[in-house]
This record gives sequence, C-alpha cells and structure tokens, in this order.
Amino acid sequence: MTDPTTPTPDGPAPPPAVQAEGVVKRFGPTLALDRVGITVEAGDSHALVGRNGAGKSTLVSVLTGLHVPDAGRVSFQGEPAPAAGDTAAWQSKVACVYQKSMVVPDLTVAENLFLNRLGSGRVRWSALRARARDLLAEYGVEVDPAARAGDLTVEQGQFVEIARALSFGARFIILDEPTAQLDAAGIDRLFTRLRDLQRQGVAFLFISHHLQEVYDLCSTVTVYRDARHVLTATVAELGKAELVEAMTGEAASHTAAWHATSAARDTAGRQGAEAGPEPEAVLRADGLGLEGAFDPVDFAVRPGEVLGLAGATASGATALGETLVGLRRATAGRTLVAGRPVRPGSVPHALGAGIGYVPEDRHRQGLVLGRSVAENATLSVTDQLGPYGTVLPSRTREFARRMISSLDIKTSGPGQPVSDLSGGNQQKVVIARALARDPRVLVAIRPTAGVDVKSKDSLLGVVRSVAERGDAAVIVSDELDDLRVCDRVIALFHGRVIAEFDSGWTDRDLVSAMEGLPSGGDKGAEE
Amino acid sequence: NRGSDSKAGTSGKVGIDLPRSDSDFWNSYNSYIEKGVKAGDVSALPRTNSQNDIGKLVANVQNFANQGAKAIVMAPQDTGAIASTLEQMAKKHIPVISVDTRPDKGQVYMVVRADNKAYGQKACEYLGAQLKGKGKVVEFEGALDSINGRDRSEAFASCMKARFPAVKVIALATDWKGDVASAKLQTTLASDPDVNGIYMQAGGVFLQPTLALLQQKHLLKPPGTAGHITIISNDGIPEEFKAIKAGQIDATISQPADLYAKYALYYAKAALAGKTFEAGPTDHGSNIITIPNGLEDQLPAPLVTKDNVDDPDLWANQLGKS
Amino acid sequence: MSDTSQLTAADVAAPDRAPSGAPRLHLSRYRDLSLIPVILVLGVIGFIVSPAFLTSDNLIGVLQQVSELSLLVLGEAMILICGRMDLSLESTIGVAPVIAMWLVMPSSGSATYHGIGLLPGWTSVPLCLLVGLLIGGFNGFMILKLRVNGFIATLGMLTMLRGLQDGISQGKSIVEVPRSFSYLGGASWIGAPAAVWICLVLFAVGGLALGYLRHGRALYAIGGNSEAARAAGIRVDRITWIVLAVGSLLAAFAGVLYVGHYGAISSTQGDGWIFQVFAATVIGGVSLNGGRGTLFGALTGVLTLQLVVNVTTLGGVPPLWDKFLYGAIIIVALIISRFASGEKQD
Amino acid sequence: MSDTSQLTAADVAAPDRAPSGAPRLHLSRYRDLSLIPVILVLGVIGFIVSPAFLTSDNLIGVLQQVSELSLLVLGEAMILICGRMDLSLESTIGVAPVIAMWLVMPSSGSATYHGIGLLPGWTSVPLCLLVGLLIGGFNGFMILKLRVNGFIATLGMLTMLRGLQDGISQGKSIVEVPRSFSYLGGASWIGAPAAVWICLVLFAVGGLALGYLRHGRALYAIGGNSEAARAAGIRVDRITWIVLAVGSLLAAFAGVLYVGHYGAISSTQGDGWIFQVFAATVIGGVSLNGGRGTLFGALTGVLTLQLVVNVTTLGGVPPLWDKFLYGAIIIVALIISRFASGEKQD
Ligand SMILES: Nc1ncnc2c1ncn2[C@@H]1O[C@H](COP(=O)(O)OP(=O)(O)OP(=O)(O)O)[C@@H](O)[C@H]1O
Ligand SMILES: Nc1ncnc2c1ncn2[C@@H]1O[C@H](COP(=O)(O)OP(=O)(O)OP(=O)(O)O)[C@@H](O)[C@H]1O
Ligand SMILES: [Mg+2]
Ligand SMILES: [Mg+2]
Repeated sequence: MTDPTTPTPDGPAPPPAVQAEGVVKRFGPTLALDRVGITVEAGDSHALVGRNGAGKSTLVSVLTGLHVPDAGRVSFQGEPAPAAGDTAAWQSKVACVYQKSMVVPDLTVAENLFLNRLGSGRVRWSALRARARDLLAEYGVEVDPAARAGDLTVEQGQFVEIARALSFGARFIILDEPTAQLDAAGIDRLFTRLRDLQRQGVAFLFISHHLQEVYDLCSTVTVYRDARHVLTATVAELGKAELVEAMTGEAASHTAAWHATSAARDTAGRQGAEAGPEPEAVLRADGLGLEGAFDPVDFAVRPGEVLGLAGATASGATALGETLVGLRRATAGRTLVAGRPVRPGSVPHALGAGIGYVPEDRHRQGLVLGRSVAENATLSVTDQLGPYGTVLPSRTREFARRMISSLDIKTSGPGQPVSDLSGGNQQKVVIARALARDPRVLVAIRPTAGVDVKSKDSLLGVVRSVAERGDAAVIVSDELDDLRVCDRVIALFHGRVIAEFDSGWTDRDLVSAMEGLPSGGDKGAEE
Repeated sequence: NRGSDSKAGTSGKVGIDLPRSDSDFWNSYNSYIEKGVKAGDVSALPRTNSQNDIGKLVANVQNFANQGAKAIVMAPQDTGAIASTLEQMAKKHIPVISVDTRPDKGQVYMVVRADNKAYGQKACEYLGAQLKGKGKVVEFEGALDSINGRDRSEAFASCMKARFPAVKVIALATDWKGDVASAKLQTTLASDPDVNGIYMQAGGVFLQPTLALLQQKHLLKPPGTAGHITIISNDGIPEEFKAIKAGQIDATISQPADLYAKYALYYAKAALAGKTFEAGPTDHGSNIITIPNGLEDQLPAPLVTKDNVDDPDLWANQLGKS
Repeated sequence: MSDTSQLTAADVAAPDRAPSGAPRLHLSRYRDLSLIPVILVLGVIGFIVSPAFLTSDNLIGVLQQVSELSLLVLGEAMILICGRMDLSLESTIGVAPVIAMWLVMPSSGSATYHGIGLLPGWTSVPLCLLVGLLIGGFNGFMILKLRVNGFIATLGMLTMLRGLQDGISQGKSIVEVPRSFSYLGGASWIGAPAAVWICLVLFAVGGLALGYLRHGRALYAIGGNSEAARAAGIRVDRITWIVLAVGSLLAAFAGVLYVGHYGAISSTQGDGWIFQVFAATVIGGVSLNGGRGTLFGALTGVLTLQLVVNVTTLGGVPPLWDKFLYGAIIIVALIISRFASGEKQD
Repeated sequence: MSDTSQLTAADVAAPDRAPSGAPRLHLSRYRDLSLIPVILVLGVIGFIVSPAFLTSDNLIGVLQQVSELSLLVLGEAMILICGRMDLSLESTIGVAPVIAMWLVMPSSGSATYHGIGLLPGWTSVPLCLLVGLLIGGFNGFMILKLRVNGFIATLGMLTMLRGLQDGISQGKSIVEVPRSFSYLGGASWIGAPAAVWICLVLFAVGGLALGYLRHGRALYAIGGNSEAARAAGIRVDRITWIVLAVGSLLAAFAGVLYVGHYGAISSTQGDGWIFQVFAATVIGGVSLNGGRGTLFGALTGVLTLQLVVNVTTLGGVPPLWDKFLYGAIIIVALIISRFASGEKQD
C-alpha cells in the first residue's frame, strides 16, 4: 500500500525509477515483508528507514532480484522487472551495495571491482588494475588494486563494494547501510560522490540508521515497521522526532543516552569524590603497546566511568581494543584489572579477569552463524549453565530469553539460527554475549554498527548501566553517538594518543582530532 | 539366481563365497564354480562375493551359517583375519574349504591351492636356466600384505640366492597394480637398460602394461634374438597363452582356476558326505599335505611354455569350449 | 528485562514469530533423523528378500560387523564437527596394534611373529591406546603448530602408517596375540558381543558430552567459526588438539576390537575404510565444513551402510552387479534423506 | 585524486598499508610455486641416488607415467576451484572406455570381450568422451538440482560406476580395442609420447582460460563467494554444471590415454586414484574450500608425487619400506612447501 500521492520534485513526467507494490516475502514462518510497496521517482534520492528486522534488506534483495517475492509486483522505469535468475538483466536496471559483504576475499581488489565485467576475450590485467586504481582514487581510498580483497580493513572493503556498485553507470542505485562501517572521513568522501551522481540525475534508495544522514542526503523517506509500510513523506516536512516515532511506533524518547551520560557523570563524579583522590582503577593500561599498530599508551578507567577510544581507520584504536581483551599479544606494557595484571594475549584470562568484549566485525569474530541465538548468546558463559561443566539446555534457553527481552532482540526464539537474524539484531546478540558474564570492564568496538536509533540508545544505555553499577566500560569507535556516552575520550591517530577530551567536547574538535589535526584544548561546552 | 538351489543333490546346502569380481583369474574361477553348481555337483546357497573385503567375507559366512549351510567354500584373501570365523564354524561343526590361500589359524577341512612357493621356485629355475645363471631380473612383487605374493617373493628370492647368485634381482613393490608396475619398470629400464629377465607374479594385472611398455621401448625382441628379455608370468590366463604363442613372453605358470573350482566343490561334497582324508598322493595327481590347522591339497601348477601352450588340459584352453 | 516500553517491537512481532521457533528447531532435528526413513525402507526390503533378516542373530550380527567402523566414525564425526579432518584413522586402526605387538611379543619362540619382547603381554592394550594417542597428537602438531594442510598431512600419515605396519609386521598377519588383547573383541556379554555394548556406550557418552558439556558444545563453536570461538574465550587449539588425539585413540581401540573380532591383526586391517567412514559420517548429517551434525546421526549413517550390505547379501545379488547396486542404493538413500529432512545439503 | 583535505586518514594509512599489501601479493604467487623447491630437492636427491635420473628417458618417462593422472588432476582442480568436489572421476576413467567398447565391440568373434556391436569402431573415442560428459552431467544434476551432498553423491557414483564397469566387462580386462582407441595413448610425437604433449597443451589451455577468460575467472568468484558471484550476475549453477561435466570429460579422455598406454582396459583402471588426485591438487596449492589455486600449481603437485615414486624406485628402496618412505616424503614435502610459501595452510 504505497502512498501514491508521494510528492515528486519533477512532476509526473518520467516513470519512477522503481515501483514495488504489495510485495510479500516469507522466510519459513517469518514474515519479512507484508504487502509493502515503495516508489522511487527518477532522480530522487529516497531514504528507507526502519528498526532492525523491519524488512529493509529483504526488500533490497527483492528489488535486486536475489529473492523472488511470494507476491507483489516490481517495475523499473515503468516496465516490469526481469525474470528471476536473469541477473544480467537485473544489473542493467539496478546496482546495489548490500548490507552483507559481497567481496570475494581471495580475489584482488581490481578483480572484485570488475567482477564478471572483465569483458569478452583475454583479460588485460594491467589495464584492469589501472582502471581500478582510477576508480578507487575517486573515493580517495588508497588501496593497492593488486591486494587480496580479504586483507583489506572493513572500511576499505566497504569502499570497494561502493565503488563497484556506483561504477555500473546504473540509473538507480541501492545502498543498504553503506555508512555503518565507515569513519567520518569515509562518509564525507562517499557523500560527495553520491551528490555528484545526484546531480547527474541518478536515483538512490538509501538505507541507514544514522537519521542525520537521511536529512543530509535524501529528499524522500519511507518508513517500514515490522515488515509493513508505515509512511512515505518528503524529508523536509518530517521532523526527526516524528521520524523516530514512525519507526518505533511510540512517542520518541530520544536522547535517552544523553540523560544516561549526564547522570553517569554525576555518579562517576560522586564516586570519585567518595573514593578520595585516586580510586582503584577498574582497568589500567600502563605502557601498553603493539608493534606496528600503536605506540605505548597509559590510561586508567575509574569505577563508574565510560572511556572512549576514538580513532579512524588504521588509527590503532581497534588494535588497542583487541589488545586489551587479549586477542592480540601486547609487545610492550601490561593491562591490569582492579590492580591485578592480566596474562597478555589470552582471551580466557581476560574474560576471567572480568573483561567483556564486543568485537568489531560481527561476522568474523562475533557469531557462529550456523548456531542458534541461545548458543551464541551464552558462548562465553558455558561454565555457568550447569554443574560439573555441564550445559543444561533449559538454563541456556532461560538465559537467552532474558537477553532477548532485555536487549529487545527481534527473533523467532532462542532456537533460531543467528544467520537468519537481521544485521542489527545479530549485533545485539554479540553484545548479549559480551554482557553475559557481568564483566567488570566492557570493551566494545563499534558496538552500535548497524543498529537502529532506538536499539542504539538502549544499547548505549546498557553500556552506561555497566558503569552505573560501579564497573567500567571502554568504547572504541569513531561514531560520535557512541562517544557521547563516554565520560572521557582519548583520540588516537596513527597509533599515537593525539588528544584527550572530557565529556562535553564539540564534534568539530573530536573529528578533527581523529583526522590528525588536534585543535589543542579539550574545552568547549555546547553540543 | 536362486533357481539352482532347488535341485538338492546331496544332503544340505553349501555356502560359496567368491573372493572378488574384478580380476580375470577369479572370474574364470567364478564361472567354473557356477558351471559346477549348475551341473548339480552340489546344491548351493546363492553365491556371495566378498569383494576382497574380509569384513564382507565374515558377514557372508555368518549369513551362510544362519541360512543353515552345511559346508562353506571360501577364498580368504586375508589369511589372518579369518581365524575367529573359522573357529566359530568349527564350533558349529561346519566344515570349511579354503581355496587359494592357507589360513594362518583356525580349523579348515581342506585347503585347495597350488603351492605358491612352488610358483616362485619354478619361475626362478626357469629364468635361471634361460639366463644361464647370470643377468638382471626385474620382479613384480604383488602386495606385500598378500600371503600368495609373499610366498612367491620369498621362494623366488631364496632360490635365486641359493642357485643363481650371479643373477641380480630387482624387486619392485606393485600392490598388484599394473600402472605402478609399468611406471617402476620404465624407471628401472632407464637406470638398468641391461635388464634381461622379468618375473611377474600375476599376469592378470601385469601382462598388458608390461607388453605395452616394452613395445613402446622396442624391447620386444623375439626369443633367441639378441636383447631378448626373458619373461615368465603367473596365472595362465588366455592372454598369456596368446603372448607366448606370439613370442612376446616365454612362459607362465598355470594357476589352475578350473581345478580350484572343481576340487573346491569336490571337497565340499565330500564334507557333506562326511568323508575324511589324510596326507598323501591323491587320485588326481596332486598331493595332500598336513598343515597345523588341517589338510592341504596341493594342486599341480604346470609350467607353460611354447612347447605345451596348446595342451587342451590347461584350463585357459578350455574356456572357449562348453 | 528493563522497561517494557522497549518491548513493543518484540510484542508486535510475537503473533507471527511465535509459531516459527518450533519448526526451525524441528528442521535442524530432522537433519539428524533424516536417515530413519531410509533405515525403515531397508528394513522392509530386508524383510521381503529374506526371513533371516529380522532374526536377532542377523541384526546383532550387523551391529557387530560395524562395531570397529563405528568407532572410527565416532572419532571422525567429532573431528569434522570441530572443523578438521583426519584421513589417517584407517591406518591407525592397523598400525597401533602392530606396534603394541612388536613391543610385547617375545623376540623368539613358537609364535609366527617375533617382536622385541620389551614389555609384558598385559600392557598390550594400554600400549595400543597410547600409540593411538601419540599418532593423534602428532597429527595435531602438524596441523595446529606447523599449520600445514590437514588433508594432505593426514593423507601422508595414512600412507606412512600403513607402510610402517607393513615394515614392522613384514606384511604378515599376526595371529598369536596376548589373551587380554583379543578378549574385548571376542567376548560376548548378556547375549550380545561385548564390542556392541562398548560402541553403544561410547556413542552415548560422546553424544551426551557434545550435547551437554561445555567443552563438547565448544566443538560446534570451533567448527562453526573458530575466530568467534576464540574471541569468546574458547581455547580453540587446545580443544582441537584433544579432539584429534581422541579420534586416533578411538581408532586404536577399534583396532583392539578388530583383533578380537577377526582373530588376528590383519595386514590390511582398515585398508580403504576411510571412504566408508566419511560416507557414514556425512550421510549421517555431519557437515564436512564443520559445526554441524550429531553423533547419533553419524551412528545412523554407519548402520545404513551396513544394512545395505546385509540386505544385498541376503538378497543374493549376482556378484558382478553387487558393487553397482551398493553404490546405487547409497545414492537413493542420500536422496531420500535429503527430501526427508527437506533441507538442502551443501 | 580529488581534494587532499579529506584524505588525511587514508594518506596516513597508506604508509603502513603499502608494506602489508606488497608481501601479500608475493605470498599468493608463492603459493603456486611453493612446490618448486620441493621438486628441486627431489631432483638433487634423484641425481645423487642414480645418474639415470637426469636422463631424458627417465624424465620423459615420468611425464608419461603421470599423463592420465594429471588429466584427472586438471579436472579436479577446476572443480575444487569452483568450490565443489567430484570423487567419481577415478571410476569414470574406467567405466567410460568400457561402455564405449560395449557399444562398439562385435557381439561375436575371436575377441575375448563381446559387446553389442551397435556402432562402428571409429566412434569409440567420441563415445567414450560422450559417456564422460553424461556422467559429469548427472553428477551436476544431483548436486545442483537435487541439492544433495556432493561428497556422498559422487562417492556413491564412484562405487556405482566401478560396479557398472565390473558388470559390463564381467570383471575382465578388455584387451582388443579399436585401433583408433589405443592410438593416442601409445603414439609418440617428436620424440615424446603423444599423451605428454596432449596433457601439457590441455594444462596450458586450462591455465590460460582460468587466468584470462571471463568465464574462467568466474570459477574463482564462485568458489570464493558464490553469493557474491550470483549477485555479480555470474550464472553460478550453469558454470558449475559445465565444470563438473568437463571434469568427467577429462577423466574419460584420461581413460582413452590409459588404454593406449597400458594396452588394455584394466578392470581396476583408476581404482584408488582419487586420493592421489586430491593429494596432487591440494599439495599443489588448490584449496579444498574453493576459490584458490592454479592449474600450474596442481601440475607441480602431480609431478612431485610421481618424482617421489621415481626417486624411491631408482634408489632401490626395500619393498617392505617403500610405502612408509613414500608417505614420509609426502609429509616432508608438504612441510617444505608450507614454509617455502611462508603461508599458513588451512
Ligand atoms: N534468510 C533468512 N531466513 C529467515 N529469516 C530471515 C532471513 N533473512 C531475513 N530474515 C528475517 O526477516 C526479517 C527482516 O530481515 P531484514 O534483514 O530485512 O531486516 P532489516 O530491516 O534489514 O534489519 P537491519 O536494519 O538490522 O538490517 C528479520 O526478522 C529476519 O530475521
Ligand atoms: N598484528 C598486527 N601486526 C602488524 N600491523 C598491524 C597489526 N594489526 C594492525 N596493524 C596495523 O596497524 C594499524 C592499525 O591497525 P588497526 O586494525 O588497529 O586499525 P583500526 O583502528 O582498527 O582501523 P579500522 O577502523 O580500519 O579497523 C593498521 O595500519 C594495521 O595495518
Ligand atoms: Mg538490513
Ligand atoms: Mg580494525
């Protein structure tokens, strides 16, 4: 039931870039799309938002011919969509950046960029690499076109996929959460590119959980909720609060995180006051360093404090985070939890010492995709689910149910394979796993990647609550929303601490710091 | 295929297991068995085939027992792992005739086989005589873990050592595989071009690959001419006879598939009739010897050369007929 | 569960989500039961072709015939579940007993096989198991420490160990073995061969361990995504190593049973089994890519294969077509189970 | 490059990316050359143990000895690269020629084997190849349409086809074959066996196709990430199917060469080869999980294996320890190649 009266910038003249009506898609018992529709006018940039599991990615796979809808019609420029399976025809209609990685890890960057577009006859690799280099240069990504795609950082990989999708010269492009893995600089580069294309009259369907991006880039927005179409409106006429309300279906209680922060700051302050000048730090890194990743750093996280480690691509921030949790063995210094040193390079000991971990890349380190939600959520607490090293299914399910409800994970039940969850909900499962042990310190790397606004608040709220109860948390991220929750932010740049801020920093300061231009002071109280 | 069961000749049925279905020799044996059964020598349960797998053999034998077989004919290619099965049969008082191999342990009613040591012995004597006691001989050994292969190798080796010390033996492990033999022979010919004798322990697998290789290397000189490589084979299958007639190989030792089948059934019948035998010469020109776990009828294994290759008594010469 | 206001989404979801939990579970459960229909079909056929089929003699016979193979399957299943493979099991079953005999058999005397008589006879079984452990440990060393390709490494071991057996035993079968060594394989407890009971117990223990012990569950995590397992604090390498060792240990124990069962250490024992081991394991629902499958499934796999042999034997298939039929039945069974579980296999 | 102001992050990243990028490249190239050092070592050993090793006779002999195996390896390598496996190749090499003979050999006459004489003798080679195609096509049907597990399906085919061969040939070797059928395997062109030239050409063609043709590259995409491949518009199923068919076609052709080479269709032709095929392919750097490896690497794999046999034969290894040594050398070779490429294998 699309809203036909969707206001369009340029009259009724050209047929819509894409029009979908009454699309229904079931996955077994799960109803992923329930008679939804969407209309993207030619040259329009159309945002699709909705909570995790709303059905966005499913719609994308329907619009790109990956899934055949159980019912409903899809048409491009007025003519019906190509037959299922005729991928080549689909490609001529629409290009797409999928939410899940679509690179072939063992092939070079160049080949990934021109996958199945190597032309007929003999492939000229040097020429291909040259073209690839130019293409990537447009996005300012410095990647050797001959490098294995599998060796790229998450960000670079994302850009390879974006560059590939945009290089088709299609008139209609879908981007499913392209920014989820990008740092600020990367997002800038992407948007300038997209605006160019907009000027050339290319139509977009843009999916993101960063509502600000919707306002920056798009003119129309469609909201899905629980597999149904809720509304379609011009962005200009729709306030952030209304938008959030449409997504969540309830009066927006945004800025939850903010209250959390301020509140937390007092508590932290108070505790600081009580415990005298130097309260026992929950987590302390002294001289902690990793050859080739980051120089030795010193910092301490007090009880009730949330520390932010801000760092863009290759800043060493992630490496630092991974060193803290024992995934990488520090080459210098040591980590102490509550004063006791943690055996370096050993995750089990880090866990034992009370360090919880939310990894950066949920598919690589976070989830065992084949297994159930329950199993994944309890992976790190198997020793607490029964006597004598046993794991009782009842307790496992019970435990998982608690997590599912407290983190509001959208799943058909503890038994559902994680692979069937939507991207954001998978992320929640990862966080559930980290929280399972009631860690003294929670080290979270980009905890809210691909998580919807509401869940983001509640997740950050969860991180806060770890601090509230007197423990501590470390957030490694370059997303300002994540960092706002922090009482203190250390900005890394190229493996060195470049600046440190108390809460209340300005976005400008922090961003420029992350880009390596420290604007000196850490003052500035407006937000 | 159970039709033959109906006309029960003597009291009780015989369970007959065939060792494998992928070798010329054993297929001839199988066909002789079928002939015999059809001819009503004994009434048999449906034949089983253990495909050279001891596990299958044991299972088959147990099935025979379950189906009330009164005697069992088998050709265990693994002489060790049949032991406990033989003991079980002994407990059940089911006589067992073992064809071609002599079980290491466990009671047998009769072992029907030609003496494999004699094969090696004869081959050695023939080659030694032909080569006038000097030269280089390549020996294709069978699988090291096969009793027959081992007997032939040991007999051949000891005989050579004792009687023709001047003959250098190059033993090649082949696992009964023709292509392996060919590859190793080719390699050996590269290092020792002066090889002038070959002993293959099984013509069925080695004959064609060897001939093909020698052909390619132009080493198939007719007997008597210079550079002729004296070849003695083993089995006595029709192809070998052809080769002998064509002067491609010199001799083979005829492993009597027909007699194997004939006397397997003969002794099965005798067992049903409760007859007993003791060591000594038999009425069919063979010799029964006593072995720790029973008796063994050592059937004659004639040496076949150009001179007697047309002898109608040789089993390979009877294949065409009847 | 914090404030209810958060739960709307889930609540809304409830109606059409609720039913979905069950079927999913079933599917994954079907996967392990998918051979049951096949086994039933085979049973019916068996019953038709021969009255002897349904006799306890025959059925117990079937169980006994698979006892050794099933232990290899047990080991391989665990190894596959945690994402590795070990081809050398088929040689371990042969070489472990031979080495044990070599160590315990007197260097002279009536026995046809002469060892070095280093240790008393009663140590033969423990020795055999120890050898198994060492072999598995060495495999683990190559795969986990040297980081060489497990497939080739264990394939090389397969050949090497078989060669070692030939070398030590001079290719002979070893007939005289200490009493204690042949006891388990030959003995029969309460009406069925001891080996059968032992295998059933081992499968039960293994199944429970994989289902209800944390270190057992860990296998699935390791096989499913070893990096995630590592990040979750599971000692991936240590556990994998242990599993490899246990696998070979089971193979060595299968060797003990084999000797008792067939009355001698056959020089070809286990030769060519690895295909059946993989066939049984994979047809039983264990994934070659790790992280999926159950031991129960694997067990049904072995039984299926042996029942096929049993039925074709009883049916008196003409020898020349016996192999053909066997292969054809495997394929049909595979297809039946695939559609019974309704799950696409990959 | 557009404007620098926004490039800071990337620029900075560049320095420490560059080094990490370059070595990778080499690595992946090494991976295919990693057996070269092994081959050199074997060469040196061979030269030491026997002067005959370096004779052209011997080296050409080695090439000829692997000609049939190498064709199976060629097929299997392509199949593995696109993420599948086919075990039945080892039976196809035997059954395809036998079926062809069955169709062309007169139903009566002097020949020891009697077929149904349906078609004239000259059709035997095309027939054989056709049979190969059909077998591969059927494998593809089971794997891609019925979606059954490829490992078991082809394992079943392995047994079934071998059984079919036994059935049709009554377990006999077939000695008399049409002239045209045995020509290629026996003939010799410009000083070397025709089979050697043919194999080299086929490998070259295959290598170029996989390296420089769109559809060749598609194999890597399919094997590496079939979902991405599908999304990129590659006809995954169709190409996989074709590859499976070509693989069996090559196996059938290997059968033709075999017959010419060994002078008869042996009833056990190809029996047990699949292990060597996998060993050669994987040791040559092709990944069992698909998406990695080159045909050149696979070729070095076959040569390595055969050189081991050649050297041990020249060295006059005592038969009893032959197998042991073979296995040991494989493992050592594996370890050498792993450290030569410096790459962890999985
Ligand atoms: N392959 C699948 N099998 C079963 N269920 C699926 C599958 N893919 C998606 N679903 C279900 O369909 C619903 C919609 O998933 P979808 O990925 O479209 O959500 P989304 O809007 O993209 O969420 P996110 O913003 O987190 O990416 C979810 O409940 C998910 O569990
Ligand atoms: N174990 C390591 N050994 C050598 N160099 C490393 C190692 N880990 C990271 N590096 C290098 O150190 C720099 C920082 O790595 P890191 O992965 O921490 O960046 P990052 O902060 O995670 O950036 P991103 O946001 O892209 O993940 C990168 O240039 C990376 O290539
Ligand atoms: Mg999505
Ligand atoms: Mg990183």
